[in-house]
Amino acid sequence: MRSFEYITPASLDAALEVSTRNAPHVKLLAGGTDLLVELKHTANGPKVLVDLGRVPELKGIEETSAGLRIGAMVTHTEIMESRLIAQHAPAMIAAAVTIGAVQTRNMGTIGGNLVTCVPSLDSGPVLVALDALVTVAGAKGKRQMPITEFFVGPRKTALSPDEILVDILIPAVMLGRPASFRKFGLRKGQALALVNAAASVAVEDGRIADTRIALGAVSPTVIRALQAEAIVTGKNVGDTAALREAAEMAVTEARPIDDFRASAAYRRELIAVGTFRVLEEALAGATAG
Amino acid sequence: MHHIEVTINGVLRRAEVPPETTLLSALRDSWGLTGSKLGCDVGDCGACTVLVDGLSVNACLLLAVQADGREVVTIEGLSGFEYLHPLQAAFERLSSYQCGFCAPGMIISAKALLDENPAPTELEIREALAGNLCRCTGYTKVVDAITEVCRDHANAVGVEESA
Amino acid sequence: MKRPGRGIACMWYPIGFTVAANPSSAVVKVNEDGTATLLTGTVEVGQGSLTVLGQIAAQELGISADDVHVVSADTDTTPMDTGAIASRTTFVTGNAVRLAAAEAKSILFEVASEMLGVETEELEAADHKIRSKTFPDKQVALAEVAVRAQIVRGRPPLGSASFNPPTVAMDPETGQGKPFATYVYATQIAEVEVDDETGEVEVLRICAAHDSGTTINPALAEGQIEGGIAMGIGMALEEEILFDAEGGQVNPNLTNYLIPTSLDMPKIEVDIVQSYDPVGPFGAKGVGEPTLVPTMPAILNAIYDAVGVRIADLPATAEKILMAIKEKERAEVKQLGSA
Amino acid sequence: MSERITKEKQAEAQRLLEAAPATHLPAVSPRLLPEVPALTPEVNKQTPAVGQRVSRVDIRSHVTGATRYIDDLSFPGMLHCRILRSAHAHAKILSIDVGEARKMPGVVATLTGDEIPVNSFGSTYQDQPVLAADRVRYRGDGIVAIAAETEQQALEALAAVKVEYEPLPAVFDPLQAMEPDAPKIHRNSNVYTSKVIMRGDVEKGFEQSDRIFERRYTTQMIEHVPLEPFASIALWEPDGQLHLYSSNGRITLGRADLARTLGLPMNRIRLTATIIGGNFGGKNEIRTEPILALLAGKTGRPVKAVFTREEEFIASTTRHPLVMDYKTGVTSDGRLLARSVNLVLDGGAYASWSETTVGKASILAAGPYRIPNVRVEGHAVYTNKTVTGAMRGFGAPQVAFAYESQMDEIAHSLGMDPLEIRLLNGFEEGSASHTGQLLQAVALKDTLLMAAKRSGWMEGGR
Repeated sequence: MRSFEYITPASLDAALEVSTRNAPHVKLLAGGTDLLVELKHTANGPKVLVDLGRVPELKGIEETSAGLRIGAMVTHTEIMESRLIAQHAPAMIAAAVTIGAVQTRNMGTIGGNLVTCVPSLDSGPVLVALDALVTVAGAKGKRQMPITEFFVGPRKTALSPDEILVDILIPAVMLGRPASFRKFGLRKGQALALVNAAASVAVEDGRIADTRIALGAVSPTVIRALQAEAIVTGKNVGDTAALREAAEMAVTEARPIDDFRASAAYRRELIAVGTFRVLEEALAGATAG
Repeated sequence: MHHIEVTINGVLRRAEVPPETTLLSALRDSWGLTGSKLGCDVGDCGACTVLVDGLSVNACLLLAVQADGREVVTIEGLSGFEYLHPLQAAFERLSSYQCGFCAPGMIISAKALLDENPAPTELEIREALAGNLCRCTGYTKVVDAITEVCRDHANAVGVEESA
Repeated sequence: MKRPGRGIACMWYPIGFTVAANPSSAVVKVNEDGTATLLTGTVEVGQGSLTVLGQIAAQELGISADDVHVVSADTDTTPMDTGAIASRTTFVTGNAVRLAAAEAKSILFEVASEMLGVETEELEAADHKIRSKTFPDKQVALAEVAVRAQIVRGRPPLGSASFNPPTVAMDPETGQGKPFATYVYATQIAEVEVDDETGEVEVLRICAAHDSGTTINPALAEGQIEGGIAMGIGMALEEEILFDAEGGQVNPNLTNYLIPTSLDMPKIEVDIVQSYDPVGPFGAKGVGEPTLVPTMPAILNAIYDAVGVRIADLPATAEKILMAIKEKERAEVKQLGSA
Repeated sequence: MSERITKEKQAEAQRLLEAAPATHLPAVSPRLLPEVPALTPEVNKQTPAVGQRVSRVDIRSHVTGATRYIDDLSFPGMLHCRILRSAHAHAKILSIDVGEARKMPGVVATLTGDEIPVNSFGSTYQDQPVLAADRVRYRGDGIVAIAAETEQQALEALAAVKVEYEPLPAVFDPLQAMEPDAPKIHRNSNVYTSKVIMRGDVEKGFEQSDRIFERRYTTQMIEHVPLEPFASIALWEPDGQLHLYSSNGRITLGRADLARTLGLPMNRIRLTATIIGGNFGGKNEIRTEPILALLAGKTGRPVKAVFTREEEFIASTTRHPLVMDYKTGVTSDGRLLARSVNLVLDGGAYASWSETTVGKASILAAGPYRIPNVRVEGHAVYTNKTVTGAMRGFGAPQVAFAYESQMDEIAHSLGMDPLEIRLLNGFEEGSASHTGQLLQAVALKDTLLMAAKRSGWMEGGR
């Protein structure tokens, strides 16, 4: 690894100040599980590395009137062990346990995962299915946006160079909403996603009143399968044919690619299977509750 | 250069390191603790697994400066001249390892598991070891030994409670 | 839907190099206290060779494994060995060790013969003693003999020996000949579950029965078999070095070249079948390489049993399996249509 | 000092113990401590020694992290070496300029192929350069080695090396490489080693057969993935002896190769391997040793090189991919009458252990079955890919995949149980192998029956 200056700000303001001052030759260090790998393999590393590990504003999980707030520096392990998340958004745990291995989850953070913004990011689909909002802070203050707007493209987010991701909010209306997550990888342990799928449903009187379907690793960024959602919404809970139809529709909404891990054709098969299974599972959660 | 102070296996250690030094390099090169191994340098193999404030991490993906002021446990901290950690004793009884290169990281991962959960299921054991690759053993005798330790522990706790 | 299947595969595998000489040599020194030191030029690579070679020396001298210290892997201090290759260490180096220990033992027998008044042919070494085969009460501690050999008789009990497996050259036109001294045999049976909508395979159980001649150390033999099966599962289902159009590797790292993790390994049940090889040390053959040989076909045959497709191109990735299932379904539909 | 550490450790253990709830398993629980440390289990002390489940002699050092692998060794003044590898799969090297690299911070010495006394090695044919000097044949060929104060400095200096190439046509597919007009990698033909096994008359056997089964099987390139990357350290002892510490699984032949490449008498070379962190065939040849010896000689300092995980993939050997054409004739009651096998092994850019692999694959290809008529032909072919060499099984895993897949197909097709067809045709004590060897200690059917019994095969018909 090439050398750099290492700075450990103790507050969000200090972190913003130091990163603004050193932009664009600055990198923010969260969990480091992706960044350190990148720094080891690049010939032109950053001049300044800002470790966010001691910034209190980026930590913690808490319930507020607006919903469930998850600090950007919360690790995947903390998500898995959080009672609040288990109670209000357990699908996030289903996604977190599939990330890397114990060591990765102990170090890696949800904010880091989102900012890296690879198409296969495992935290993304469930957050999209739960209408999550993200807060970013910059020199000009804070702004909040839907997570779908935060994802711009492969390894590209809506963050400007002098901004920091502060937290993620699951809106109060989505708390406790039945949701599910599936990941298809090439191996059970430490799997990278070929396809990720998440769904959430609201069921009223045996009818599906609201649906979210989110897919990862099938397009430049995590997407919502809006037309598939439209097929499901309004149908009866037991309407398996509608789920099959939605699954086929989701395939047409995605733009999977061929790469060395899998062909686009195989990914399309997985999108259909994954969409069907997450819908089935979310509905099972809705009716069981 | 950064001055860092890290409590390693209960002993406060100091070093002057450039910021890009990983914790793994500091352990091996600055402090002579070569038990933690470099197998891939990118967090895939787990041969460098150590505990930082009780959590298992890949020491190749943590900067030494990040460990400043924290407590680190490495494989060298588990045993002494006169004692072995029960996990080590069980691995020894079953000859759980072959080439041995994955053993230090694997043992730390196993310890991290049992510290949290003294009665894991087999799936939980396998899940806890999924970040530690081994090419020799198929993990079979590793999982068997951990299972034995848990059984012995349960027996010991049971004896104590009934006493 | 997850569909169960099971498959069987067996194999044969030779011990040692193909015809070419692949000798090993060894030196065994019996110390004055009845312990021994073994010098071998082989290298421990994880397979457990040092432990097994120590056991062979101990067996020949009638002492225990802990009584033998093994020195290895140094061209200056250890004798010639062809090395850790071709599943040859137990068979070839083991024979050299046994012969070297026998030579040291013959010195001890000469001395013990005088001490006990028993002919050397009548003596055996067992349980840390040298004793009469016919009248076991006539015995003397091995340590006592070792001291006497060195201090009174001036003949330190030391042995050195070499071994090369017997082979016969192969006819260049027909390949007829005896390329190897011996072979081992094995069978594995795999049980799998295949998800017929995704092609994903879960290996649930592997039963492995392996012949290695006399097993010197069952625990280490099991370890080799378990590890070989892991490598076989990787080869069957997921491992592959991929190249781009310019001949560069696409996945030269453990992120994208996937070997089985603890979560990918099934329950493994090992049986060691005993046989006796007339040439091997104490009847032993070897165990290292053959362990993974039947794993791939056992799994692939189980996949066929589960979903009725044959993948003839390794690795059998979920994608290949699913595409084969789809192909088969299309063919079946077509057949129905034409019928 | 050691006493202090021990006390500190004990205090730490005590602290952890007190802090822990009753069910918590602390770092060192006195409750679970063996009363007498179990240095080695009792079994190690028993006679007879053979057949005992003796604990490994190295297991104590493995579980305490005390085992010293090569990368755990260091010596005063030690330098670190990194190697520049080819940017092309096949090219002439027109020029190598290390001038700028030598001026880079921390660089102490460089080495190129033309400085190596005998710049070739290989277990059967010495067709592989230690460092490529005039031609590269795959993307893993080393070209320049740099010794610097730190590994990072050596790495950065590699970027300053200028190599001019003239790209040559490359071939990556072994079947294409066998075509007469394929680019030639070493000699007039890319087929560099072949083997034939013939017994009986296969054509006649096929004529007599009720059913013929034919299929092509292919296998992939596999990496050994030892957890320990290949590592070596070279240093010159004060008495003038070259001492190499290396994770090399065959020290006797390693020393011979070193003596040959360096032009040194064998007694002036000492090769020490300590314990190797996994081999599986991938550490059976010299790799960086002669390079480090020469750099250590140039600088008068010990020099270490540890493969990165990437180098372990691209610059060590791998398992041969095979293309296998199987044709088998059987009677309608399942007896094998004839089998012909054609094997093509992708040898990669250099011969390495291909001859052995072709030989073993061919000898074993017809499977452990009594077949009166057999013909096997095997060829190893150069391609501009990663070198394939020794790996656990030497061709046997590939052919077993083919012959056992085909046996299964035959059984299903004839309506036989897959176990039954193997018992019907399998080798027995005294059977003649396909090379005419009378086999002894044949335990094939014992293993079939044992595995069947263990798995409940007979009861498990679905």
